[in-house]
Amino acid sequence: MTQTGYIILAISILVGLLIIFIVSFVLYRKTPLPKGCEDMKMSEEKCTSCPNNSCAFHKKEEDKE
Amino acid sequence: MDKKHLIITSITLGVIAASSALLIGVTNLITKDKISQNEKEKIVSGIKAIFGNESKIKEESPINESIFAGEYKYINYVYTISDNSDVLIGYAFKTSGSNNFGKITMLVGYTSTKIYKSVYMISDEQTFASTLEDEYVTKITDNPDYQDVDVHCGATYGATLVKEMIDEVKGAVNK
Amino acid sequence: MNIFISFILAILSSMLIDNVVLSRFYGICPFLGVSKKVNSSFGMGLAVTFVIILATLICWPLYNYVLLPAGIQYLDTVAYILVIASLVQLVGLFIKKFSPSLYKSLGIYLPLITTNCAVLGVAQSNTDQGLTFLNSIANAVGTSLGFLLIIVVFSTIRVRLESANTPKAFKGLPIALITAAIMAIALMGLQGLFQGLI
Amino acid sequence: MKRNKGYTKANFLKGILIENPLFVSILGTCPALATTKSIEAAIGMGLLFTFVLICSNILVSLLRKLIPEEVRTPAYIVIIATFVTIVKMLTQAFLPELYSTLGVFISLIVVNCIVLGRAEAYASKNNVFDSLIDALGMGLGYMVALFTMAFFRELLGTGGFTFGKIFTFIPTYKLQIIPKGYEIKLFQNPAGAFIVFGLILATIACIKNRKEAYKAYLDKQEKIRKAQEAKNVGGNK
Repeated sequence: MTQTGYIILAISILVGLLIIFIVSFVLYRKTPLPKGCEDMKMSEEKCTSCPNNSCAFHKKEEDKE
Repeated sequence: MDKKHLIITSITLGVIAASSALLIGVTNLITKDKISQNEKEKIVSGIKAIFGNESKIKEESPINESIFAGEYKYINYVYTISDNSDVLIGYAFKTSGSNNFGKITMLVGYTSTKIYKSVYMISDEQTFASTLEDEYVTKITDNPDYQDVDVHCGATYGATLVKEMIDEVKGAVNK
Repeated sequence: MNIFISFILAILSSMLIDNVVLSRFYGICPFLGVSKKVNSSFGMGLAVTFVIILATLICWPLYNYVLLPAGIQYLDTVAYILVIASLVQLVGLFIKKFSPSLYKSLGIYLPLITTNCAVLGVAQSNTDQGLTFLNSIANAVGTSLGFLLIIVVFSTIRVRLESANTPKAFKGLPIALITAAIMAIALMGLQGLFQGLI
Repeated sequence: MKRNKGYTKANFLKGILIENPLFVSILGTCPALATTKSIEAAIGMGLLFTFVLICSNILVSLLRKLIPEEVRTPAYIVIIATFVTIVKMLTQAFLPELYSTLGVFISLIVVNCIVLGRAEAYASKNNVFDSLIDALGMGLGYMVALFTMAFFRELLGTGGFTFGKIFTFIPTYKLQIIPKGYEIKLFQNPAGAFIVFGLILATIACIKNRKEAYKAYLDKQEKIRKAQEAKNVGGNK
């Protein structure tokens, strides 16, 4: 396999990784919560300090305000 | 998800990915030769540290094309060193090996009269790199009888790896 | 036999001596925000262990058989963060679909793992140090066990810290940091224990 | 904050004083504890971090209307990862000494809680100029915090400050304050980093408590005085 063949292979694998990441990200958001876990609560102070605004529990915070 | 929305999202993400790939490619073109130049400078400064300031590389070649060709586990490059008036003063072997704590790349210097001169550490990404550096490497630089420096020094695996490399170079020189 | 000993030593050394939290400083964010309940921190530790080992299994071959021959090693960080982030999402998807009980205990921590410095730190330092595949697996196992050990021990100590009468200014995080310093000093003593071996 | 005249200044100062990313909202602690062994490493880390934060904030706020809602985080992660790779290559080429000192922590900026946090919390909602100012403020605040940590750790750990070892273009100069044999080696070790970080947080908490106690004291005085006046007015009538 020539050097450029390897480069094309590597870039296609990276693009594949990116697609897998985006698809799984969207699917993770879409799948409904399992039956018994709707009311799971994160301990209050931890939720505010973590900046990951896209995490499911932040959505609950914002809806409350 | 309706079709149109899906297409828009994939196009924007495609544009972002393409522009980021372009940015990285451009920076790579700028920095590629500078990085290899840095590596070259590191080797030159290593040789100067071993053979003194006025030494310079006369010629360099992969091990198997040089006069020391043979079956080696660690050595991959050899530099013949001469001083300003082109008199051969010694050889520097670039060796690299790894154990379960990380990789070591270093230069081993031998004088033209086949005596061990010194060692220079190019890159040591071992977990216990600092202990290896203080306890073992400083003791064997510019110390002809490196054999009797004890290997049990808080970084035993690293020290045995360094010693194996020097012994292999010794074998190559005495061939 | 020697391979087996050095494998165990590698696990022990990256678990106790060169601990990922207390001496290499990857993963301080979850370590400081660890909750008081022991089983929740144990749940987080397990989730991180699972993701670290899975990530190393994928990242190492990705670096050595895909990026290295192609000569584009500088893309390793992008590749690793994509692998880790998609791993977290896939594991979350898998748990959400198939085992609600597991989701109940581990599900909370999954979004946190992507911003956890330990996961990317281990994957990146494995290939930066040029470890072989076996050694990077040992390093990953040792690191995640070390992370689990320190998180659980620290959450038990933190429960005791609440009842101790610390000065007003030290309440909460500062006293937790001082106890972490004492734990780091204790682990530094271990380095002498393996002086001859490591 | 509504768009009054002092908005940009407040937005900039917010990052350094009120919302300092390291000492107030306790984010990005992983590189802070690890790279503050010496002042130069801390300043180098601060510069790299600010560069990545500014570039990612600008690009994120430029694209904020284009990126659809549900794929926001993956797009931000890709943008931040690109800038971190660019910074890694630039430091490897132009500052090799800094690259070998920081090692893995340059690539750890990708998972740094501040960069992703600022991108999602601020840059995705405000225009480019405000995000730039916010990034500058946050980056400078982080660098100031790293500098204070490194100042104490290097002063106590090695007894003085060495310059020119990492930024090789500065002439090497070693300022020795504490005499050679009397420095405390512990502060160069990881345990020292925890102690310095804990003590700094404790002093900040102490200052805040002191201020609140003083304000409470003032309010009490105020109330007593008002009660006094009410009694006098009642008396003269």
